[in-house]
Amino acid sequence: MNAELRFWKSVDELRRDADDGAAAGRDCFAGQRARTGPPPAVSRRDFLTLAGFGLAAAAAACSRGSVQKAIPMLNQPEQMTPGVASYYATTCGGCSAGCALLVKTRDGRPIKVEGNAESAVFGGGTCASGQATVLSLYDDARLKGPLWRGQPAAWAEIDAHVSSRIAAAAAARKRVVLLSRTILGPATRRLVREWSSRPGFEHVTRDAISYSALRDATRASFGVDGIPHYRFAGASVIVGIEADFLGAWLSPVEFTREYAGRRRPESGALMSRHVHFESGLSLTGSNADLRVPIAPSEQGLVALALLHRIARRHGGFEVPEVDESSLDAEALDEAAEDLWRARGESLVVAGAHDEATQTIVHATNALLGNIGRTVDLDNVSLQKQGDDAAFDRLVEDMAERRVDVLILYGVNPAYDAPDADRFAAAMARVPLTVSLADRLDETAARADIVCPDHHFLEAWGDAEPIARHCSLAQPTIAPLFDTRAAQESLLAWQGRTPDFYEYLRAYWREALFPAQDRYDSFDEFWDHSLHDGVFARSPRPSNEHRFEGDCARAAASVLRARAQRAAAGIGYELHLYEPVGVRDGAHANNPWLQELPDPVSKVTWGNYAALAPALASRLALADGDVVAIEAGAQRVELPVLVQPGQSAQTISVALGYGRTRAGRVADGVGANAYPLAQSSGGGRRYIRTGVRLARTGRRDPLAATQTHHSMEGREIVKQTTLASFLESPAGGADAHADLPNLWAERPRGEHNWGMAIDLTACTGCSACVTACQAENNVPVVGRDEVRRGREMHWIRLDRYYTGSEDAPETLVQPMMCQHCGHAPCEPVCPVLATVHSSDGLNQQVYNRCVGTRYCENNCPYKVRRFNWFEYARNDRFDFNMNSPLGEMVLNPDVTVRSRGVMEKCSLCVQRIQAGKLEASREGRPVADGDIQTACQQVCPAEAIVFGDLADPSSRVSRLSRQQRRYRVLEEVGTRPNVTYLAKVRNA
Amino acid sequence: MASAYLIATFAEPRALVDAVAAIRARGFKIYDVYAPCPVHGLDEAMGIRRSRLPYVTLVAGVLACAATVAFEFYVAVFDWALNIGGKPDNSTLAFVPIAFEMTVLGAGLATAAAFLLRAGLFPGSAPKLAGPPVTDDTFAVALRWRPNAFDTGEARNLLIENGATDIRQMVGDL
Amino acid sequence: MIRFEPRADRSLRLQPRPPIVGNPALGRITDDVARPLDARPGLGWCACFAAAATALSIGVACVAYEIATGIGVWGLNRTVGWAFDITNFVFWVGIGHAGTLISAILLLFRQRWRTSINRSAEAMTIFAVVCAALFPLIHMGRPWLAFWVFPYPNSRGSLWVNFRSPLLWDVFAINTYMTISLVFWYIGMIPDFATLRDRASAGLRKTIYSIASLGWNGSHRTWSRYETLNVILAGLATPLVISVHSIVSMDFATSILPGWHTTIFPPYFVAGAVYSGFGMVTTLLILTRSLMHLEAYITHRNLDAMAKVMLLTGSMVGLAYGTEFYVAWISGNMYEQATFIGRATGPYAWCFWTMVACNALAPQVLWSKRIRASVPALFVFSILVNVGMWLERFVIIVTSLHRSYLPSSWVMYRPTLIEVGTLVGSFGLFFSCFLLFIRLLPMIAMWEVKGAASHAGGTHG
Amino acid sequence: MRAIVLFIAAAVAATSAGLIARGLSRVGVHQGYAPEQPIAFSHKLHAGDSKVPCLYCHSSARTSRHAGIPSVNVCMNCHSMLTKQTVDIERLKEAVQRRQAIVWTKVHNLPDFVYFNHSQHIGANVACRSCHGAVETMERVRQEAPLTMGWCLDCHRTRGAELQRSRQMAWAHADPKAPLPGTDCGKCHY
Repeated sequence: MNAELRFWKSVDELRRDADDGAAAGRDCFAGQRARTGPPPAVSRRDFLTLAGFGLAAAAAACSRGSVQKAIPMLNQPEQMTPGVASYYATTCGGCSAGCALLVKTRDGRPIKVEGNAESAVFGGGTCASGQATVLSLYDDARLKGPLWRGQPAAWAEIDAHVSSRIAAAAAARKRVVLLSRTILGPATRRLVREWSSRPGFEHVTRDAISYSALRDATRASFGVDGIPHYRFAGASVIVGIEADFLGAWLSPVEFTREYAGRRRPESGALMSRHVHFESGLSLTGSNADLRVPIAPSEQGLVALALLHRIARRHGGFEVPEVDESSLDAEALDEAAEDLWRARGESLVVAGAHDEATQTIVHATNALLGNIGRTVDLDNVSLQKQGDDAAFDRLVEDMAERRVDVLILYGVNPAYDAPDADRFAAAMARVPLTVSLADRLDETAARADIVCPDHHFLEAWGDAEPIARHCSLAQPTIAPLFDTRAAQESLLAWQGRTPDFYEYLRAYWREALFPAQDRYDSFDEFWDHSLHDGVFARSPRPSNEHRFEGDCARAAASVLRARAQRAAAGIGYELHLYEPVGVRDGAHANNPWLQELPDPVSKVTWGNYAALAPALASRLALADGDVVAIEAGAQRVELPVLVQPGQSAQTISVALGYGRTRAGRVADGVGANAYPLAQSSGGGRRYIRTGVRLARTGRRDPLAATQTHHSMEGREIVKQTTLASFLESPAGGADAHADLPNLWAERPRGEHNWGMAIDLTACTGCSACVTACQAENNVPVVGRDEVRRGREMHWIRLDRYYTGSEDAPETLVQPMMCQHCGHAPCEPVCPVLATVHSSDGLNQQVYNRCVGTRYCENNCPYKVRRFNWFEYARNDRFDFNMNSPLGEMVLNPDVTVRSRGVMEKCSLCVQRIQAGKLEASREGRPVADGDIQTACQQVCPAEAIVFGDLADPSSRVSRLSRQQRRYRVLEEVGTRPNVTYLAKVRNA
Repeated sequence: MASAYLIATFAEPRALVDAVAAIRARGFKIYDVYAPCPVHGLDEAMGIRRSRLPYVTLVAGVLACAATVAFEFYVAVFDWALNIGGKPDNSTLAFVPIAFEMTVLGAGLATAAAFLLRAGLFPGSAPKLAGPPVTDDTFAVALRWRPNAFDTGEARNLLIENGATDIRQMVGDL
Repeated sequence: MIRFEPRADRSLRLQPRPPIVGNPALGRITDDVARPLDARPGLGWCACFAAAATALSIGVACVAYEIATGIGVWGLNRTVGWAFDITNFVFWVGIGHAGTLISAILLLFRQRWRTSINRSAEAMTIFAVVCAALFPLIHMGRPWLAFWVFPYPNSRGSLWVNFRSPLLWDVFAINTYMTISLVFWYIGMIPDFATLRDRASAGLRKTIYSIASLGWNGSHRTWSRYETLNVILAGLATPLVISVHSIVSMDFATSILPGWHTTIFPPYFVAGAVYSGFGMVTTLLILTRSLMHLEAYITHRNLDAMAKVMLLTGSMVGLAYGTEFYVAWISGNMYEQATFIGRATGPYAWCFWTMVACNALAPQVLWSKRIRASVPALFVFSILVNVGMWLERFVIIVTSLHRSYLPSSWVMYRPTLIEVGTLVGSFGLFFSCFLLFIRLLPMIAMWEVKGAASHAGGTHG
Repeated sequence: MRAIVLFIAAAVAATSAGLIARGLSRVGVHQGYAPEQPIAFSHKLHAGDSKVPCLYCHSSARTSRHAGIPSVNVCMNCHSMLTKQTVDIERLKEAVQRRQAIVWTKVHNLPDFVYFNHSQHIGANVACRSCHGAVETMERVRQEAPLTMGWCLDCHRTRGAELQRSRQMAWAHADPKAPLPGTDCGKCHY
């Protein structure tokens, strides 16, 4: 191994390294992956000697192992010191939320992304997918350069060809269409506007998962073009209708942050109340104080029933009576009552892809006086500008040969359009199709020319996810491959200088620089914006928005749909949703996300058909039985998951799986459910009625990280209601007065690191799992190994159901090494591979471990993870650690564990050591908050707090003195350093 | 130098014992008795003192035990007192099992070694046989003859009276 | 005063000289025991050995594959860190115990019926301990670093080993047990080697036997020390054998796992060990006596005595099972209770009930003299004992592990073929060793049998 | 006679055992390793005779875990001005022209499971020579220290104690009997 780093002296060298596979990898990045044992050769040699080969062998053993080389840079850039991390502010391209990021780079390689605390909207948190984007940068499936009819080609000739074809088309008054995903960057938006302003040029926007119903409803109701910016921070009562706003809906990080901010029991009456109506058990639903399962077809009905109640209280607003026989009237009354009591600081959100329903919800919010307070229509969200109607027209025109040139930017309709085949067929009828995709995906594979775009970490750019909240994106690494920013391609084909950096600066100079008065020179402004990453202009003051939507018509259409549903009669309902991990499927080839357990079902690697327990037992189906879901002409085969809380007649299926051309990780994982969606009335509907279910007789066991769902009456997650908490805050906490110590306390060191986790704040979003994986080089083990119960995650989210199967309460508990003061794992290790540090850490010394697994057996929390195989550079585990490119993401400060050793949460000891080092360099004590663990830093809900328990004034000490505090399995006498704060429900 | 022996063989252990007793009663010195198996009562008849092996066992055991305990304390308390599950450095009870095992091991090996040394049993050492069958089915008494030691004739008669099946003289060393 | 003159005995030779007559009873013993060693192996033996060797090679293959690829080829997971490996370990250690018990404890109690079987019992002990010692080694994630468990001086700045770890106790216990048993066994064979040496005609065998017999010449002075030594070794082996299985049981007893954390484990394990050990001895002896035609030595008396021991220890084991449940119930510890309810009703209940049937109920039939007298019945029973005792260890280890404190980590464990193959291999190793032993070494302690015979009343031994 | 044979046998066994042990204790220890370098750079000349401070070339040792090998531009800082020419300097300049990095052979190799941070030690005023020996006297750099864990710990126990004391005076609220943070496994192994 090469312990010294090698630095590429130029981008070209780096490109070459990245290209010519393993060899380059070994030189270039081996230093990044320390091993726990001596390199195999050496260890085998030592072993033989020690196995008694006597003098000769012993002598041989004294000869040297492999000679190690060190290659310094030819010219070392000023700002870069080998081995020292630097951070760059940029904007996340993971989804359309456009969170502001800080990217940690080591020796020129981005290795970790964090939230950018500068951003008032997103804060320091991120989501799981955001964390994983850094791995997508090192995805082997990415194109290494432009392709022309599948063959590598030079940019110049491609540009020449495309420009000429475009010119020709323009001359011939033919149509040149740019089909793109929602464009978040204002600069790019202007670029595209310039592009499509010319005659014959068009721009059609389309999102993998449509939100146009919400847009249309907003336009119709308030005359505002955009998606309302929901402000959960202002909402003390939240009613959700099938909107997974903590999981995947619009801007989960922002919403989680604001939502959790109102879930602090200590604030008493200020703690928000959350009622949720949904069919499948979503992350958001699992957090609701009151969750009501409904059939997907009832979304509109629920909205209408709510509006009806609100309107009755409000008066002067006519809403037709509805037949509520199928609904839970009591829950509706309760929700309405709460909403009404919290007029002006309540919020109703609906995920329905149905304009009528959204209109009704808008009306409800309007009646409640939430407009301008929790529903911001003046600084709207600019995400999800997709226009389904326009897209349908486009496909029509393509089929009719009315489109001459089609440029695809950030879209993959051949995979995620409900009628993908139709699109593919139409695509074949377009004379020239150019894709800007970063890989040869389902659509790009059908394109004549592929001009790969940069990964967002390689590119310049900006974003304005919410009106007037701008952020910049800057390259954190020189492009790994011969790719080109999409914007530059567009510029080139307009015959302009392909330099997006200059374009971006120009835009900011003209559009944003004048909008501020802090800096008087643009360069100053630019540098500061670049440094901070965000530039937020003061939001527009909220002005009057009258609701002028047509509620009656909406109600009518809801009732019509209801009638149709009733007419359809038998058959199940289907509910398609965007999962938390791979989201709309764009991230599917990311092993971290594939292995991320679904926050609720805990299933990894693929989607499934979620059935209600009652239904499953009626059909005699169990987890893993493969069923065929037939909707219209479409048929999809999926394994069954028996999901408590699932609405009785509904099947929930996640989108985003079943990729066929995403890369070796994602291809063939799960089944593609997009075809099951229907496009009706110019909009996508992700629900279906009259769905048939057929058993196939096959079995496909799910890869779930948790297979037992009851707490068995054990006090593992403590829970109470707000009312009872407020009257006796201590609750049961004092029951666990400190247990007597069998032995004299050992002298303690300078620190005593510990953690406090607020179970009320934690939503279970699982971002911490991915963050930990990225920070600590946790390997991906794949579907089979997860099935065998061998996932390696250092932190997991235990999820328990309590109450009835049909409407369970869900409890979530982040569980990682508790760093017990009296750790049961330590005395049993024969070789002292796990011992206690002077500052309260339970240390695992990989290179001393011989792998008896006794510690794992004796750990009551079962948080220890064993390296059953060599997970790095092993073709059995063909994930990121098996490719020189994927290895670039590894954290050089953390050992890559070799086969046969135990590992577990170290409380990010590398961060602790770094923090202590920095403090001592500056000759000061470590201050509270200096050191953050990866899981703490990523948590958008700020549920995890790490710190020094030896310092009574530290935040963690204060929290672990709180009345909600308790320690898991305290009665076993392990004396954990991790404290939990009991879950409080506002019920 | 080679010396001469008078060897009487017996088929019956009891006869052997009687003969040995009788001969010693007459003041003859028994050089040794050879048997395919331990013969009870012969110790008394020959007047062999109790073996001192048990003392070896005791001493070795005590030493081994002491050494082990000392080492365990040195390692766990003095050399590097690590915090292992918050347990005290001197977890005496935990040291007992190994101390015990080492005691047994030390005592056992020492005793066996002492026996082999004392009995002069080494790999490759040639056996001095009073006659092949003594390891199979016969018992033998050996009297060593030195000038003026005793009257051979008398010894012969005595042995024959006591049921010796055969009497030979042998020159060599046993 | 008479001078000794050689002429005198020349005159002796004139008299008719009676031939040297030994004790026919003792001679027969020698012949009976030594005959098989000279004879060519019988068909039965060859068949058995072929089978054993095959099993052994399967095991070798499995272990090689496992060490080359990783423990992952076993069915273990994040929750169940031990299963077949440690089950086999405890099982084999247990088997070993009967040998020591027969050779040492019964020697101390002067049980003469043991003389004909103690040699093979000791051999069995050693082979069993070899099999046992194999598993802690191969169950390690990095077996090539196994030597780290020994406290040897190193360059790591006084980083020794953890004397608090029961696994380390195991290391010392097993090694001591192995060594002492070997010494005891070898010392016991020295006189018999001498006998064989003196029977053998010049040649390789004679040389081997003469080296092995260390120049033994049957001197009674040596015999008398020899007996003292045997008593001492027996006296050491007796507490040793008890300590060994107590320590093995402490691997579990000192943990905090419900179902493991129990103070009755040491006695319970020792009883179980003796029970299983005697089961295995019975199996082997019944096989050998028919294979090597030693019915005259391995008599019904032996079998009957062993059956009685099994009846006793089996009942003790049964009592322990009961006690465990009672303690779990009275402890009021919900985790403990859950574990034991899980054992009796959970997914592995069938293992549990088979175990109860084989270990607690089956021995009760031994109250009947007729069954004790029937060799086939005893053979079947002894097999049951082995099965039951293996399952006991499996139940203790796996049912306690797979559902412990946090239900979120509850999982199932399923063995892989590799694990099964390794188990088969350990049996192969054991039987190969044993079959070689009965071919190459005196499997009955001739000197002891002779001693017993001559003592019991001369020729009619 | 027999005794003598035994004695000799025992002696032979003992010595060979001792030799084997000695051999084994050397496994993986490369004290005294002094490999050939692509350019015969003389530390004696630079650090010794012309007294260039270590940290001038190995500047990142001050701020980074790696002392780092100076990039060629650092060499050229002086050599562009110096007129003296040797074969090696030629090769150096050639490398610069050919824009091709120089492949040095590492002398001090720690196993990859050990985290060592130069800046941390510089910060604690550990002199370079205390680990690297008198480099300024070496024509070709040689590994002076054994670089074994025991060797590290010796210093961590003594120097660590001093540091600890001084720091405690400053602010720490640690028990004086507390173990030294410097001897925690997690100090270097993670």
